Amino acid sequence: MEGIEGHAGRFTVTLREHPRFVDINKCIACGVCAEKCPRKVEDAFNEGLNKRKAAYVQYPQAVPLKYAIDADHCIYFEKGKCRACEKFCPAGAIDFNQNERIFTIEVGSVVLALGARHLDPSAIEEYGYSTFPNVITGMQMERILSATGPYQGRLVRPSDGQPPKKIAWIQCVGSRSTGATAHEYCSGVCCMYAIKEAVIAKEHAGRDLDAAIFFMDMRTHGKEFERYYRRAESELGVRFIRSRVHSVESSAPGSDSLKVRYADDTGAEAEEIFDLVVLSNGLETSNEVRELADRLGVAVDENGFVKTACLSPLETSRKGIFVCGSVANPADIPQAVMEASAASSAAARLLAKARGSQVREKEYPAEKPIDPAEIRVGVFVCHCGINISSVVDVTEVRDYAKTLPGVVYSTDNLFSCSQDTQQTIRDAVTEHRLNRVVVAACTPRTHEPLFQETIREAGLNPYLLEFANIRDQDAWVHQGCPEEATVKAKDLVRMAVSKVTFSEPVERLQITMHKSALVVGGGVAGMTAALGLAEQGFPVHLIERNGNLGGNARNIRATWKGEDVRSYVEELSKRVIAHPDINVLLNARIESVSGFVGNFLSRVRKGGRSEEISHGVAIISSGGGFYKPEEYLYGQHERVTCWHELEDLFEKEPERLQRAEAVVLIQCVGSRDEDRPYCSRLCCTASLQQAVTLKTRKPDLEVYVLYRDLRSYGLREELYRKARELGVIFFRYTPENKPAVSAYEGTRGKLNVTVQDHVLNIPISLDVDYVNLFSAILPQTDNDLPHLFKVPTNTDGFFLEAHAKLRPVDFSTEGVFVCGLAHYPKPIEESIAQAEAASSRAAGLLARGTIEVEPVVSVIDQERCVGCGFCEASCPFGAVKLVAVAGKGFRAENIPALCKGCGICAAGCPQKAIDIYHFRDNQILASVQAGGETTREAKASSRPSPAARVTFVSGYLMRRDCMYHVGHTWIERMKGGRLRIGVDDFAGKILGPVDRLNLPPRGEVLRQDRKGWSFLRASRRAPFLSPVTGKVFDINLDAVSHPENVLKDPYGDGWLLVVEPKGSEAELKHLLYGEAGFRWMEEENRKLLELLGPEYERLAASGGGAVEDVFGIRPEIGWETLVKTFLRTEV
Amino acid sequence: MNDEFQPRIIAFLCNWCAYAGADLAGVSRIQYPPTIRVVRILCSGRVDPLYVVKGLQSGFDGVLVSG
Amino acid sequence: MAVVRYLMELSGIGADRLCLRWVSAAEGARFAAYVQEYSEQILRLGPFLPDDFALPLAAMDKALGSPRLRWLMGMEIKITEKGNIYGEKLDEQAYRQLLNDAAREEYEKALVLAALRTRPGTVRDIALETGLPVYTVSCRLNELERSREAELCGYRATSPEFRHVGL
Amino acid sequence: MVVGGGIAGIQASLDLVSSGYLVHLVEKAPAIGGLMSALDKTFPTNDCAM
Repeated sequence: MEGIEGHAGRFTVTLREHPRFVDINKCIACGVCAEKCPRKVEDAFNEGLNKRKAAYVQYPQAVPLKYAIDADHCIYFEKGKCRACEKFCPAGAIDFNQNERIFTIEVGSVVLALGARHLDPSAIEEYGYSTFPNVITGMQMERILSATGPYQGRLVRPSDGQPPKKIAWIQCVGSRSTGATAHEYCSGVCCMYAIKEAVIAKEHAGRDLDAAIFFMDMRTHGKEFERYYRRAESELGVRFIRSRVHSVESSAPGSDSLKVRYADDTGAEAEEIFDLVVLSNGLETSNEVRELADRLGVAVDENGFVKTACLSPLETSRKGIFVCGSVANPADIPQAVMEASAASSAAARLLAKARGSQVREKEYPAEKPIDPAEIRVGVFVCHCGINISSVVDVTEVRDYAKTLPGVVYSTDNLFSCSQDTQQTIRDAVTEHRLNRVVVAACTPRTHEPLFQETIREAGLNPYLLEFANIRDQDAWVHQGCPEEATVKAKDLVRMAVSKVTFSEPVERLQITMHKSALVVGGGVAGMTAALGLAEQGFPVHLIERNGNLGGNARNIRATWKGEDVRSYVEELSKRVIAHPDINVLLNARIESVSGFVGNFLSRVRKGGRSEEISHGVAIISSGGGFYKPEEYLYGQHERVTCWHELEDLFEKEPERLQRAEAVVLIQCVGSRDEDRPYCSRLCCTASLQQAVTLKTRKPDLEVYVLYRDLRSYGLREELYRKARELGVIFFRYTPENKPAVSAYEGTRGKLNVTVQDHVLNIPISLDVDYVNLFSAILPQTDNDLPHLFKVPTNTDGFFLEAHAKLRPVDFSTEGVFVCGLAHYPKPIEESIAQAEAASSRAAGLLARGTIEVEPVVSVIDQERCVGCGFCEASCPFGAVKLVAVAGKGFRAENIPALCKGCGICAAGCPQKAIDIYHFRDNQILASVQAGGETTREAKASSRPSPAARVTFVSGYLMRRDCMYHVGHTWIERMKGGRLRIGVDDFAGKILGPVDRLNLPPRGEVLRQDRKGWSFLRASRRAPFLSPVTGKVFDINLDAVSHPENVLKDPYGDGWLLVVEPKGSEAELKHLLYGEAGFRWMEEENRKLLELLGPEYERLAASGGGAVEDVFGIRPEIGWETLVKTFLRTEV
Repeated sequence: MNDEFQPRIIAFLCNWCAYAGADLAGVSRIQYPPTIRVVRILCSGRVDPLYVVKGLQSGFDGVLVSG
Repeated sequence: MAVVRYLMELSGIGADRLCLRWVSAAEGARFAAYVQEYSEQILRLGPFLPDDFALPLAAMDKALGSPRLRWLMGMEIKITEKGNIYGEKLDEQAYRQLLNDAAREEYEKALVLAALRTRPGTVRDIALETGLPVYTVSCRLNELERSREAELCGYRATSPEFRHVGL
Repeated sequence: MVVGGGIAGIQASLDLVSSGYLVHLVEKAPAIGGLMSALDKTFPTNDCAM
């Protein structure tokens, strides 16, 4: 950007376009030019960790993915020969006679998003960045950890390629210090990226990696940051050492590891050896940015950041030019995204009249009809860098997918969600005529819309897609067992394929937008959002609970830059009330909200009567309150105040300030503890501001600040320096021993505060006139907005946005947005920026005439429906109604727009007449069936086959799963607790063939160990003992007519009785089971051989079979003895 | 692979609550046994009693319904 | 789900094969803990062999699909809160009992029918096959006869034999 | 016109387009993405920055 002329609304900008020497339309990014190029250059993208060629692309997933030639290092430009790339380029895309182009463009407004650059730490010699290879910057560590980095994501040291065991992070490198190239401000992001890198490094290298972070104040002030910090410290064992590192040297001559020397809390000298040292270098603006700002006439502050006012954080000194991101103040990604949306709202307001004049609608190719019979599934398995492939064997899953029915194409990609892979997917769909797609990658909740859009651009209906979540719910959570994770991945892919075969094309629903907005909460955030939308031409209804506008901002005097807030709030309220398109409703509360994005209907009660408001979008800015502390005598002593109460007191009675000699300000009251484990973020800045104003108004007043971590992040560090210069004294306390406040006499006199000094390590007692507490900021919980709008809140009670980074002001429910304290505690300038962002996101929806709604809704088969109305009763969204149908009485009918697709009606419908698009019964059942397939086969094959249940003991057939009674009967458990009884092989063999069985009649009651029934062989009788007590339920009539079965098949057809046991369970204990039964049988066999005499013993010993009919062969033994010894009964 | 019994559980997870919770467990790398096979549904109310029977018939050892 | 749990208990499958847990989107750790705990519980329970419970599962499938149960389940709100035209209402406990009884009857009917599907049998055979008491089997059988799902097909000695209609 | 193609520039352009304006995005490097594209993961959700 060379220069700019004109005024807001009509600028002409002159641009210089550097030549790329590659024709974008021809280049297919095949990489041959880079391969063939002889010249190696330091790769700035990888922070100089490796080399790239003069012909290069920044990174494999760059957007646009087109190569470029680096003119400063290309041999052709230096010596005029080579042109190797031109020879080998298959697409003929190299074009050396491209030259610089300078041209002008007419624009209405400009947004500067130039970002910031990482500070070069080589100027700080004590850290030895330029001398030691293993001292690297935060960005270099980032590249080492990245899968597209120089080492493909393997965590190794640059010097010798060995994995480090101990890594140190040194904070505030080039920030918060007055060194030569350093800056006084705090860069605001290094603490967080250091902790993240330590956590991710531990994940790469395993939990035993020793990660230590050397810091002064741990500034984790953002939403969920404090929890991340606590978890890194307590759960993952990252060491946090509060110290100031003064030098890094080589640990021993010639060794690659480094000795870090630092002074710890107590001031003692300490040192420690590390394999790798990471310098968390801060952010700064480059000189190019300063020159560009001059050319544009945009003012810059002393640190080189574009100067912005707190109360108009997006406007620069020149009207019509807006700013966002790190070029205005060092910001992390959520802050940058919020400010970007805000800047687009500010820019859009300027062009409201020209909306839509130069925009064309995106068309999609006609949808190819698919023939349901022919299933052609394409499976795309993702590595997600190393997130998946480090645990799941992706190639194995890909090859497995090929074997699944219906799958005609299966491949794997490094990053499926990257721009280039989207193109390969589109090509694959057309080339292989795919009509179904399965993506095995991350969670569908975030990436399904992306892939649906891709296949829609390839002419496929977006609902012919199914996701298998093998990252968040497989690779990431089963890192300890890779094989099991791979098996699970295969199962999930199989389930997805079986479900997608039943998918069918579903048409998107178009709904007209109601072009008006509802803003809930009239604080500064609410008013800013309302104005943001109204000035873009959309009518707004502003609902405020109290009687006046302004909210919490009314009791703030000034921003940290000293701008007067009170007058700003006054002026803002006037502008809101005066604006024709804003309908302000004071003392109003919301009673009910119904409808959906584009067609909300809210009932608002105001002064006794309630009115209905229909609106397209809603912005929640319900603000927050502060925690009324119980500790430190608050509420019991007149001089213990909270937040602004001290300033109000001094304003009302100035002489109190004159008389006061000392004041104490205590931080983190009720914040960062068990019940509120979050940082309220603005108390540090507010307390420093209060300390500075008190000191300037009364220089001899003693001001003490008691803090845990002083988090004056970003450019606010200046306040901390000013406070120290004015003589404010800071004490750091730890949650373990908090300061104690006690009153001398009564509730009006002086107070005493004792606190443990962190340097001297002794308790200090301070006599003070006032104690001011900075307590936690709480969300507004006495309204039931979460239920009304059906939007979630996080565990601390603040609203849970759709995504912390990518959609920080949206909710996952479409059409509802959040800004201000309701999202998370934040200073007023960030609330204003977030309100603008919310209005921009809302305007994005309102600008469109119609909106497409998820067509995953119920479908009702009116033939089967009988009009019972259960669905209407059970539907939480009122999305199904009973309507009169000619000739059929009442039938159910759904209202697609209201339907959320939850399916409660489908599950409850007695006639199974309702189904849900994309989640049909047959789809879900198929998925369940596929899920169990492998285990189902395994179980079927592993069922003990009947043969396995039988075994031979001393030649006699026995059943493993039966119990045995000493009277040689077997008992088998049957369903319903009944018992089947028969005679075992041994008894059959000793008695020989039997002529008649006389069994007890049905209903007879048998007693355990009493005679139950008997066998007859010719005239001899062999009575049997009943193994259990019970009533005879059934008799084997076939066996009675064919007694020979008993000998032939004692356990099968030869069963005798079925008994309903009447005895206690303990009775079964007397029976023999498993091994005990086998040993008993061997014993019985030994007794039999004794009876038979010596020659049989020899025969048996040689393993001969059991004798068939013992009595038949050796009648002399005697029927009675056989019956008595073995059946234990008297003849 | 060890032949000792690997339980297989079919899990019906509601997209807005349990499925999101499972993703959060993934994002925070909280490890749990690889026994569940997840079927994503839009609401736990969608689980028809027949799904539970189908799950047991399809070879799973347990059915988890989480909303 | 309560009915399913009741039937699982009744059929011997055991209610702890079904587990209901409530997790919010912010409770990742809790979800992992539940999976851990339930996996261990299933590990202790051992594998579930569907073939051993083929009959009860088929019976549950049919029972849960029966119009009687689906209507009863659907009318919960109507019975317990709205009441019929006379304003009579059942309290939760009474409704639960009514539902369980109906579920048991439907389950037993389905079990008998499933047993008959393999081969015709006398009341005693069916009792043997299904493990149900004889009296229950005969009650269900005549209900099945009234709904023309089972019919008399002959006599074996003195006891009547029944057949699944249409097989 | 949006000057600078980092995450902020991209988001601003997207929002402006969805509000119905033609956007010229000016970026000095051959590809957009800025610093964020070089990051491996982002706190606090550990999502991949890509």
